[in-house]
Amino acid sequence: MSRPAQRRPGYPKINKDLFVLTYGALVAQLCKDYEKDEDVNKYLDNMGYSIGTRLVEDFLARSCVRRCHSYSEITGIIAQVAFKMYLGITPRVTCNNSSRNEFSLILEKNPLVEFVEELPPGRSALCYCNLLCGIIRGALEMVHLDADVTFLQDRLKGDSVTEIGITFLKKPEEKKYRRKK
Amino acid sequence: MADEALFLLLHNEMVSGVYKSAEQGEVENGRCITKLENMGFRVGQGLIERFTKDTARFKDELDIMKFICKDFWTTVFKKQIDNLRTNHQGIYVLQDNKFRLLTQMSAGKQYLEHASKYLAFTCGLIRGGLSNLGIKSIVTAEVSSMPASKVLPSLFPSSLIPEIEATQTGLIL
Amino acid sequence: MAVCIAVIAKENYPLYIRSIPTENELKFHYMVHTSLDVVDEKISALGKALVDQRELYLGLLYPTEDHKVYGYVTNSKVKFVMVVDSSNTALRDNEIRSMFRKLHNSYTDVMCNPFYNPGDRIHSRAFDSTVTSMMTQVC
Amino acid sequence: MSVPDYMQCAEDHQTLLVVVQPVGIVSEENFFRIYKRISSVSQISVRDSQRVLYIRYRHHYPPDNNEWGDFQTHRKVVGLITITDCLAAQDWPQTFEKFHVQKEIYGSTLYDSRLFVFGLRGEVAEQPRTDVAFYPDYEDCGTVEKRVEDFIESLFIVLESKRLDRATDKSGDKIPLLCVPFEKKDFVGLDTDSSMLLGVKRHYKKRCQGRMRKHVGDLCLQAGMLHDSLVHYHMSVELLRSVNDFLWLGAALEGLCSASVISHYPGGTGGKTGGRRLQGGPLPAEAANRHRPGAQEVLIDPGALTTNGINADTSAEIGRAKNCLSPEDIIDKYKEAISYYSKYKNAGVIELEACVKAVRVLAIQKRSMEASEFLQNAVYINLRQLSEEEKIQRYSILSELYELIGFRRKSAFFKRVAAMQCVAPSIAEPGWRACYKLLLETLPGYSLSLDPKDFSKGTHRGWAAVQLRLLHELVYASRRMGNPALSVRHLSFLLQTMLDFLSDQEKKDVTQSLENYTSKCPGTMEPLTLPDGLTLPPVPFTKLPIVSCSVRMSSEARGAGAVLADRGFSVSRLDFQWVQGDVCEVQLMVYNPMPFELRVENMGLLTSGVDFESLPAALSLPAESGLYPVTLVGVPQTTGTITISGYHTTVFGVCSDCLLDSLPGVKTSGSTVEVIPALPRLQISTSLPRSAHSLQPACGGDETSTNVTVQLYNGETQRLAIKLENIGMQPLETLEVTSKVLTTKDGISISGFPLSSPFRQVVRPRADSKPVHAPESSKTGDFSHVKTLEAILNFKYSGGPGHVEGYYRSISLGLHVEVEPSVFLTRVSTLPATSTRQCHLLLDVFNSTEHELTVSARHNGELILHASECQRMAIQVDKFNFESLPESPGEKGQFANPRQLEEERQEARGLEINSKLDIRWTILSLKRHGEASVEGLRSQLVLEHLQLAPLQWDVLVDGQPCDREAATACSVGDPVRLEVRLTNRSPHSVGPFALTVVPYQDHQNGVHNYNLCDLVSFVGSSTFHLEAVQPSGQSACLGALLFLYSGDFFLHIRFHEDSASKELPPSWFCLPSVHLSALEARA
Repeated sequence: MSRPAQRRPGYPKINKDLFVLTYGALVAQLCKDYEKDEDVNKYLDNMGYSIGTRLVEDFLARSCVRRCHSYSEITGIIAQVAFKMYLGITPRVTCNNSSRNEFSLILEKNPLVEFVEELPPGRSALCYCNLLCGIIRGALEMVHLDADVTFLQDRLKGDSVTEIGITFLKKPEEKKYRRKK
Repeated sequence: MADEALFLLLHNEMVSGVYKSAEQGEVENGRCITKLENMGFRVGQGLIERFTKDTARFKDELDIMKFICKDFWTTVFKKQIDNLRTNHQGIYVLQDNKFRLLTQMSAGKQYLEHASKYLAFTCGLIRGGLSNLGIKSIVTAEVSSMPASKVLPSLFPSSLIPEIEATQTGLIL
Repeated sequence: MAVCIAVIAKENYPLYIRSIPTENELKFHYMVHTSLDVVDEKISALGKALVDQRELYLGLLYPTEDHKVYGYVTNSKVKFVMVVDSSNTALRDNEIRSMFRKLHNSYTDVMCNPFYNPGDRIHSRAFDSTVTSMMTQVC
Repeated sequence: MSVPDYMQCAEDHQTLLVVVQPVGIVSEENFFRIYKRISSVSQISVRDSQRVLYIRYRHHYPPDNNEWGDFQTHRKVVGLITITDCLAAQDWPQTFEKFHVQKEIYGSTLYDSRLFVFGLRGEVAEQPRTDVAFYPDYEDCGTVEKRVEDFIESLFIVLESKRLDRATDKSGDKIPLLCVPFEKKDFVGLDTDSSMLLGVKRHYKKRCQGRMRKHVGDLCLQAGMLHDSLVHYHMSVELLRSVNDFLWLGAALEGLCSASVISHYPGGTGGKTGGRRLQGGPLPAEAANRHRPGAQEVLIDPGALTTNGINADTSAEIGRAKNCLSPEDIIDKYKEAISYYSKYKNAGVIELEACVKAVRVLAIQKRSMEASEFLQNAVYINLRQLSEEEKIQRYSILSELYELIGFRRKSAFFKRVAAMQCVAPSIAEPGWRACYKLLLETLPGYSLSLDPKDFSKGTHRGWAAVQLRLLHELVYASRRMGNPALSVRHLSFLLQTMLDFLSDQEKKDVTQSLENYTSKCPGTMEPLTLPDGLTLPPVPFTKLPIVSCSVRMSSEARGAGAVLADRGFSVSRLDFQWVQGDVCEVQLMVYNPMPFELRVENMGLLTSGVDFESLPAALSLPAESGLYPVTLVGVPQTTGTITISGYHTTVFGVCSDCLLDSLPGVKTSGSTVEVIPALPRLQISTSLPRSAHSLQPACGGDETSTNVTVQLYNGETQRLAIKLENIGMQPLETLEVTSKVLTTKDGISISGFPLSSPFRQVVRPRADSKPVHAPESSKTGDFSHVKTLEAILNFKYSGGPGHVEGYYRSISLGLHVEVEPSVFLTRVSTLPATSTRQCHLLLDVFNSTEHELTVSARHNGELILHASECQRMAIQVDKFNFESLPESPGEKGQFANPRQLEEERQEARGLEINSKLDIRWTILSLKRHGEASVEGLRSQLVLEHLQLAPLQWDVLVDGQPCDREAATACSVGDPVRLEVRLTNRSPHSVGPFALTVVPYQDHQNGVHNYNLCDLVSFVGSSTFHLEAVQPSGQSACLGALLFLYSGDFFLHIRFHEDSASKELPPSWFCLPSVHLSALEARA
């Protein structure tokens, strides 16, 4: 897909609205296709996953991040570099446990939901941005890091912020792998 | 500004996703195309609403088509349509020699039959935009078999004739 | 400050209409409805021959004893109609113009809401508040 | 000048005004007959010139308007024609007198007048007079038109003379000052000769000249001299402008406009058909009602305002009189004129009319925006207090004018105002009809159609609030009109189409009033046709209740089972049919959108194709009910294909026929079903209670109409009586019973009931056959496990006409059996009995129930077993011989499947043993009993012992068979005959055998004494020889021996070790031991 050969310097941008609206249209369509919110969420997560598995190449090719030594470092890169690069935002990172393998990305603003005022009636369980979880999960997996990625909080569900939780499944010492998106 | 790579991947996933779900269920290709086309349509409606917010009222159809080729295309794909032609009978042919949603597809024969999948969304995009500007149209796209040169799309605002059947028009520069 | 604000679909039916509750709502419905004749006239080809201004803002549509009715049309042929008290002299054309702009921006966001079906009545908190702000605070 | 003439148009400026009036009593009919004929003479071309005169006729004209005649001469009444009935000559004088009085009214301005007298004959009528025309009656008055023409000629002469002496007025300094009424007082006593400053004088003079010029312009225009008039107007504009004589300046400008319009738009702006080019002028009828005052005037024939036949093409006018204004100028001048008029309160009507004229011109120029501005202005001109009629007229004209310039909404708005005006409280008798009619005319303006079909698709998009109001007004107006049917129709429509926009309260109110109306006049499905031809289509309540999702049709009422078609029907047809004479049903899912309970009466099916007796249902749905199934039933009376097109309801007293294909929520559009000839109908009942327990899905397709569930102990027998009752009208002619056993959870599958003769089965299906098989499941070894069996009995039957056509019905009975374990034989062993024909069976019996049970075998005592107790019971049994079964191992090879063969053999043996042993169990506490199975006996070993050897040996002493404990007695000294018999039951010949008889004595201490040569002696040899014996052959050998002393003796018969004997199993050579007691013979 994204073969470095095709990358022109000054990585091309497209109109943000195009991206946001397209994603919106996609979710809306899925809501038409699937009655259960769970199914929509799953679909988005899977979709994100396969995007992530490809996006990571692009990311590694473009961001010359050096090897990471800790999960917190990785999460940091996801937040500061990856999110900035692809969504133009930098979420806040918090670590949630002592074993330092559970982290949260806290999104004060989220371009994906720019035009979404509220979840449509009867769709209270919909994770509108679930694509993101899939992307992160997929990307991490490509660098041999298994992780659970889920939404812990969601503005659309009435929470004050939107929070993505990342839980790395292997012990830190086991993983010798380097950088990743 | 969003990054292109992400959008391209999303678009590809939408296409393959629609076709995957098609395997379990509505098999006919047509339905999938329509689904993509509809999503594009909705996006087109939204985009055109935004992009025409500050422009003056359009004089006529040609005025609108020019807008689509210049401003609209530039804002969406960061480049102008390379060539616009019309028979002044309501048929317009827009040509993009480096269509973004196809450039990362490897050139060659085998992608040709897939091309339609990857154009459906954009056809919808244009149709949606036009319809929001009050022009009912049929938009079809075609890809010339020559590598790296894509033609997109022939479209038919039904201004003079209510509904014009789609004819494939491909030109290569 | 406006006493009534309406959004009219391309096909000339109301997508949104709100007036200051204290006043007789129906009256404004009639007022906006009839104003569409003028809007149509102004944006029709004939109308253009008359006034060749291609601004989205259509200016004063018509005055009534105690109100002024202004119009605005988007490129998507959606019309905004605003009724103000003719007593309210503070409002110059430019204020009206900018109010319409605000309205247009807000409407655009509604259009971009993936869960909104174009052509349906507008139920949007954001849009409501925009309208409210125009109906209350004197601009 | 107070009464505006809204119909005025620019052309009217060139007309001469003639009033036609009756004197005395003239019937309206007669008057208008004449009036029409008169007004048909609307233009006259003047002798020897191209000039044309135009006449405007009025039958009413307010004199004070006349007073403005100098201001605009077309307002001046210059001619009067009076029409009168005069039957008797003596009445003539005062009739003529009346005529003169009448003339007085307009006297000041009249050029000439005429009197048309009808009915008078005799010499009075003979006298030739110019001013009077006599006609015998209204039929016979052919010369009316001619008379009118002459009259107009005379008017023209006067007009022409006036024009000339005004135009060529050389006494320039002595020009009178023309005034409008309200000016008069200003100039009273103004000395125009002396004592006036020069400036003032010149000023005054100019004013006089200007006004006069303007006046002459008017005259020229009327006299058909357009170009001259233009010149005069221009000059007067010059003059008047210089002296700021605004009112008259306005008039001059307007004159200019009128003249220009006339030259530009020969077709006319008033939309009066024809215009100059056509002869004949205004259509009489139109002319008549255009000028009839009062409320009727409201209802203007829209045709009067159409702009057809008008070409705005100005190119033709180029090069026309240079003084003529361009189309643009015309409008500017009108604006200017109006602005001047507006300075004078008293000129309101002039201003208003000017606006109207301008609008008509603009309409032709297609300049709607400016036109609307003129109208806007006209709206705000307030004249003196208008009468209600005038208001109505004014609003409707505004409406018409807005229509004219394409502002349909604005037009509708004013029309509605006019409508409301018709019934204003201040009006003595409100014109509800006019009001209703006007309201109807506003419908297009509010893009509202009264056909519910236009609302069927999706949610209604429109100006709900406004439309709602309009509908409410229609409802009210039609009610006040005294047309309840109409108001019901409108209200139904409102409810049906505007439901989504009604608040809960409104819903309540609307339905409330609807019920009030319908209580007097129920709503129908008939289209209503209004007097003016408009037709209101019926409004079926497809939303009360809302029918959603698909329509399910079931084949018919419970119990009777599905219909089957024999031979030759496609599966889809087979799907299901309806049966003539049966109750058939259709199920709809409905819900109630109302915030209160909805009562639906008389809800039934709409069908076609077959006589169908619908049995309507009444239901009441709770507020905002969810989906709610409704079953509509009916009975097809004939056969054929029936189409269910929809359903009918009565809600709030409104009857509705709702067609399925018009319902958005329903996919099926009218379904068709085959109705087949009548069939018998069986009802099934069984000796066992029905059970709710339905069979597991395994039974799939054929839904069982009845189910029975039985719990049985392994080995127990249950009889089930099934009663089939024909509850139909038709005789039962055939009945077929089939059975299907469903594989059970335990994988026990039973190869079907052996059902042969259906009827026998109906009487007694072998329900008991199942437990027989059930034990197979005990192979699983788990005793406590409960097995279930399921089976379906299917009864396919027919009769009556349906049978003739080859239709069948089927009804089925589901059997569900739960088999609980009873007793098991945990171990089985055998002991040889004394007789070689018998042996002892030792059975370890286990009671796997929770109850005490007794076990008994044939001629054995009972054995009592407590719950899950195991005991041994011994049974003596005669050995079996399983003849039929091939024995020798050698032969097995030639059987296709030895194991299977063995199975069968086991099976058979099991059954035989069962029946022989007949081991039964009884649970007294439950009064249940059954057979115990002898699974255990199937082991090869046991069988060995249980079966008779194929070689049957019998030993007879003196002919007595001895196979007993008891010794056979014989007497010492006598020879004892000994016979050994062999019966060969094996399939092969056996022998020959040699055997030796060895006598011995048993000392009961384990010592056998064989040395008996001096006690026993043989008669002949002690060795016997037997010939070979064919299968099932017999042979015997005889010998004798002699006892020398008394005592107990035993005979041991030994076989010689030779080939013949060796190859056979030893168990074949078991001979009974012979016991003899020799006794001293008594003397």
